[in-house]
Amino acid sequence: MSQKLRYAYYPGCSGQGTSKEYEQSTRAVCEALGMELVDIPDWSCCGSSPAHTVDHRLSSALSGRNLALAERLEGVSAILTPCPSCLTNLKVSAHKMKDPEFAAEVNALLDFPVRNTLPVKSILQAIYEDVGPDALRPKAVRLLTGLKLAPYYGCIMNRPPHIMEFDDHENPIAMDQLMEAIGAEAVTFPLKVECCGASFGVARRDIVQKLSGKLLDTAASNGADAVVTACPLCQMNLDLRQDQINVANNTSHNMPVFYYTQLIGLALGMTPSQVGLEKLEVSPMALLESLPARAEAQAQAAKKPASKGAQS
Amino acid sequence: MKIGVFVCHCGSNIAGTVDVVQVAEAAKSMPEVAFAKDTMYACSEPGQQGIIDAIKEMGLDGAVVASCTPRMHGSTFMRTVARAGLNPYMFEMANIREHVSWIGKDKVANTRKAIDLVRMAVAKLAQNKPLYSQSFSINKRVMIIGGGVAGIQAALDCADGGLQVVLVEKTTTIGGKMAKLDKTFPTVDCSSCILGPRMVDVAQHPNITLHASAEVDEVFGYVGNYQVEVRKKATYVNWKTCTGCGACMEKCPSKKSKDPFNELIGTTTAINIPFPQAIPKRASIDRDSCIKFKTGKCGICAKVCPTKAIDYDQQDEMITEEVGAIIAATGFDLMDWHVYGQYGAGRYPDVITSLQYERMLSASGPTGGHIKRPSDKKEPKTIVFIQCVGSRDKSVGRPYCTGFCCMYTAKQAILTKDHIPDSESYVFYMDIRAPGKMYDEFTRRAMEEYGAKYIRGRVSMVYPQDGKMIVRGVDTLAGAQVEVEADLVVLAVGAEGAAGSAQLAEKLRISYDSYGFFMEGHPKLKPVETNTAGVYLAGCAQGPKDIPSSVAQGSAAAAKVLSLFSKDQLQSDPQVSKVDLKRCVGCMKCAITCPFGAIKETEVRGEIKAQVIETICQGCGICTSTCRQGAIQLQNFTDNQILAEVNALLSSETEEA
Amino acid sequence: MDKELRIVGFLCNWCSYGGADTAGVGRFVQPTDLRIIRMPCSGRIDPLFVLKTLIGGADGVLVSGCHPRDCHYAEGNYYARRRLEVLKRFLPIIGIDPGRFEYTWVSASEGQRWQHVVTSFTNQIHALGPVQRIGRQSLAKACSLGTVLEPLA
Amino acid sequence: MSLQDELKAQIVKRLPELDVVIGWGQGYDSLHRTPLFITSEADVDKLVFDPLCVHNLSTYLTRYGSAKRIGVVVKGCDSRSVVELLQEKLIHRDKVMVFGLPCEGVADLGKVKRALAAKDLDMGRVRAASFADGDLVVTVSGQEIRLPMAEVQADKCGRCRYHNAVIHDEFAGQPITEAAPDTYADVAAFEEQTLEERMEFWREQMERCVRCYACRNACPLCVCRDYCIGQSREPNWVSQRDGLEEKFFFQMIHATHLAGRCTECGECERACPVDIPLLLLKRKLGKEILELFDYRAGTDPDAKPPLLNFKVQEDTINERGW
Repeated sequence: MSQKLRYAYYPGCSGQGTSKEYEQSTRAVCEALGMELVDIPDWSCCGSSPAHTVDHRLSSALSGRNLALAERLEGVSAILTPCPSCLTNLKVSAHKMKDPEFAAEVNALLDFPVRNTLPVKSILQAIYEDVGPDALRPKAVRLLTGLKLAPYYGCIMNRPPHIMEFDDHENPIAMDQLMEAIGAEAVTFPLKVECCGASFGVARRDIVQKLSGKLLDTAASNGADAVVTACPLCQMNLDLRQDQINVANNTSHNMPVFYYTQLIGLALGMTPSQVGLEKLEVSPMALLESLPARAEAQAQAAKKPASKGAQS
Repeated sequence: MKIGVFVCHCGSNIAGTVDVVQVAEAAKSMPEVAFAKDTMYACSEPGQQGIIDAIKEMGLDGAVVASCTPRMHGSTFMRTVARAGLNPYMFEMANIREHVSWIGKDKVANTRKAIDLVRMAVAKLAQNKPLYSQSFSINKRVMIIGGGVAGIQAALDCADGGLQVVLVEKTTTIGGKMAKLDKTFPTVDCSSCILGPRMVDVAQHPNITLHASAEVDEVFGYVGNYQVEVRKKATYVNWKTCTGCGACMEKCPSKKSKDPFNELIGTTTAINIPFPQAIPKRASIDRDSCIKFKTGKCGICAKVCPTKAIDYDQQDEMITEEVGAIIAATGFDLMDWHVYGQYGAGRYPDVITSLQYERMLSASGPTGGHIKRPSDKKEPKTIVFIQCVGSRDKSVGRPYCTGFCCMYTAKQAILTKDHIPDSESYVFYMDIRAPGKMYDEFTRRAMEEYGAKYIRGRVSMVYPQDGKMIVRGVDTLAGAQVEVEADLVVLAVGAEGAAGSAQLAEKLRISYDSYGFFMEGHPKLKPVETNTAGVYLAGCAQGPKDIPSSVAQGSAAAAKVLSLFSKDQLQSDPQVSKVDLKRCVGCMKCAITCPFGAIKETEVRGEIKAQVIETICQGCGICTSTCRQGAIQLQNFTDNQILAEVNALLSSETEEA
Repeated sequence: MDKELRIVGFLCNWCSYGGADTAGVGRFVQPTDLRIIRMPCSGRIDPLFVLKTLIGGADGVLVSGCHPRDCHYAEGNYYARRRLEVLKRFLPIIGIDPGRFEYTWVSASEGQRWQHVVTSFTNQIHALGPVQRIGRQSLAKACSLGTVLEPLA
Repeated sequence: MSLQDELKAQIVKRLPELDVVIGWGQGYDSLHRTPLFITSEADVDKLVFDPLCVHNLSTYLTRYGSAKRIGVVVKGCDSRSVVELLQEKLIHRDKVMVFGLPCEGVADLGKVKRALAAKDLDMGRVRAASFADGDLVVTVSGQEIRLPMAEVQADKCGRCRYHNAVIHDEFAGQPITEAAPDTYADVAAFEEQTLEERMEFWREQMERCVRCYACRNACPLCVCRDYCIGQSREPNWVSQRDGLEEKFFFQMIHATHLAGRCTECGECERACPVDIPLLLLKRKLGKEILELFDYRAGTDPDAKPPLLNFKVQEDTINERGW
């Protein structure tokens, strides 16, 4: 990587509150990986989630304002955001503004127009494409060997595919490969892009309990110790509401739900508090402490001749 | 020149919106026109007789008929003119129906337009010259490409009709997709029991030469006289001495070779005969898995072969077959269903294709006719069939209906119940398409007698959980989401033109669509012809169809060839290019652009000149527009003829301001 | 509709001429300006036919052939596409609006598409108005100067 | 050894293998050169090479039939015509021997004439001409006038990418390394006019045309000669009437027949007795073909010319259609 990685950074509102640990670990990891994040000055709400259900033009203007601000930054190659909701809104606006007529309507609402010159990407996409698992692997000073993870991308990170233009929209693998690069194991997790119930958290808690419960059930039945996510809403539903889910579904999950940036941070040698692990509702500390022993056991098992075992 | 103009009323079809009398009147003052008249129905018997009488009485030497499209009655009137003693090419048509009267109601504008079109036709006719066909003899042999059921039928019909037949098959045995099927709908009779005897007939027919493990490399020539270069691919077994005893298969140590005949659900030996009824029953070696080829050591088959037929040094062999007609019956392949990420894109072993399932059902298949799911070889109890995987789905670029999947899915549901009486089958479908004799009754039986549960709706996702495949879909009739815990999922994958059909189409100079299906000459009236004379289609190569339709098309194509060969000589179309030797500078650019190889280099008094092979020339005129000297002119569409039309039109004024 | 303008179509016999027939059979009403010249193939169309027609006073020229990959003669429309694209880009240097010449692909089954093509092209030519002719205007100019010239054919 | 002497030595050496070598010789006055047809060693002495050698001698290559072996002396621009003729199989490599030269640019006698006229001098009265320090030095009406080459050089030389012969059997002198970019600025400038202005421009130009066909006869690629469709009745593309439309259409024939072949040597324009800027039409085609097909005629004898070729899916041509 000869050239400097420099991006416009759109933090999004969750990172200021409910997902502070995502924000914190994202910044720490990016810095460690040599990715310079330049905050978009005076950034404002992207419009997520309700704006576009009211008015497409105004919704695009909300995102458009941030796009236009980012375009004025010097030497940045893309606009990055950790949050899939923000990503969707920014990308949809940019996409719709490829239509000159629509762009003119939106630009009329803005102080200065969107030129649509910078690509919008998730932090995940930037780490995966601009750094990559191969470059990440040698940087890991503490491998998370023995940690079995269900990689959960959420429903909007990769969809609709013609707008998001990243990874396979049915079976994404970017996070799987990054987790494997830091020694963890990504278990088969068929519900990678299923809905967690997201914004029904307040209005229809029963739906969240059903959908998120299913995610936890499937993760557990596929042998995962923990879930790793890239979305503040997914993380909140699975982590914060895990007790509610257990009560409603008569289950007893005790499954930590990480942000992938937290795990990369740990692998890069950061302390638990540097990546905000204490903010997680389901504490991962016991699991993480058990890792060295698991790694040892795994190494022992590998020495023995391959044992028979049905693997579906 | 004395030209006659005949303006047709076509009842009120033309006369309703064109003043045909005025058109005829205007024609009288056009250059070279000696006679002009309107006529009620030019194409009717009295109409044609009127033209003939006028030509004879007035001593006309050319006729313009202003009526419908020349694509409709051009040849009719050419025959009329010929009956009057003129050369049929001393005739032009002005299309004042499809291009005038039917597309506008303004009679003044229409009449003006009709007059212009007549003026152009007259001007062109004044440049026409008599053209004469040539007779050429034909080679009454036919090549059939593809040895599936359609090709077999065509081969047998042609051979029974007394023709010499060359059957070229890509794989090492004929039989095609039908040979892979267990049973056939709607009779549920054994596929190989009805196909097998036909395959044997092919092998034994004195008029049929079979080239298996062979592909068409290049095609030269034209109707009646094709030269087809066939590549006989090396099998590393001398088929003249191989007896098909199978000793080599018994001893071959490489037993984990891919088995394409069994759709990769089983394995076979590196040297193998694909199935017991194969025709020709000859062994061949799969180079990629043969230990001898991979490591240089082994050679067991050579040791055990009683007739010493193994030949590791065998090379591809090129042979040239001369034939007068070609039937393309290359069939279909399943589309690549891995684009369906929601069905696992191939990640889940227990999601299989219908053709794989068919091999599982077959008693001669890799599981001996027992249904076993690939992951753990257990017998599945709940089987979900998903229809329209790659059919009627624009999102994967497959808007068309494959047509036979509804029927075979019903058949597979029935057979499943026969094999595993305590099993449950679910069929997710969009619509049941079962037109045909006993077809709808058959799907009803699957539901009513065999208890297959039909759910109308698409499947959104298939994923594994606790040893089951969870199939999530929608029941649009109940308006509910459904989830089925299945042991095995069978996808009814849609058909596309067989691999390599586009390349073959280009060699045959026929059109094909973006799915690899060959284009017929006319969707209704020429279903087995192509736009290339002497090339015919049969079976799924033309579009997906079931066995009865494939067989019918095989017979239809054979009938076309038999009728083509019923004459000893064919007449060439005289609308071919002609070289003016003194203008030609021998640059041969015409030959570069000719799509048919119809132009060759010749030497006239030490200078290179172009020469048109008239029987190969198809009359496109690309050469004419390539030649800067105007030295090569497409007859009946010469520069002067087209310029005459342009000049006639430009010299007439548009409407008065 | 304005005064009719002179629009000439060069159509391949197998696809577009058939498509125009299909439009007729379907009674798809079209403007009356267009006059069609039937060619065996779009590959037969020498760009000089188009230039001759435009310089000779046609207000618009429309060429239509089989869709790429569908040429009855396999390759004719591929050659046509290159020749006609070069021609279209050449026209501005001699002062002819490239919008006076279009080439497109219509199959024998696309009657409705043909109607659409004819209608849009005719509208496009009417928007451009009558063509300026290198010969005619100079004749007018010469006449205005009192020069006696033989009238043009 | 001077470049001219080196060239002469090469011709002397190869002449025994050849029926004729075409070079330049002294013309009817000191400013004009004329094609020289060398058949004996004695003729070699008459050979001249300097910036007044404007003719593209490859024009003569197609006039000898296929039996003769011909040598031809070419500048960079001329050599592209040889390549094009070879590519089109209008001449054969084993029958042609190419004596290649480096060329820094030739003089445009039209510019010389105007430059002298500006000083009230008549080019017809030039008695001596030579080159020194990048100037054309002429003696006219008793005065010595220095005209900087930069001012009287042909336009094509200022944008020349091919100073050295691109094909040769012998090469005299040292290759020139620099090459100018050709941005087709002349075409762009012309097209800043309105369509009406452009048509009016050609109207004025073509009115002067006398249909002498000098443009065609000077063109190395116009090989139809007696069978040019501009003069024939079969096919009868254009009548022999002396009208503007006919004159203009003849130029359309010439231009379109050179599409994808023209090497922009400019001989048509140079040969025109009434100074019609014919090269502009050809340059427009050259520009479009370069943009569409990334192709420059006369640079690769084995290339397949773009208009005799196609791609099933063209990269640069949109599927037009409404």
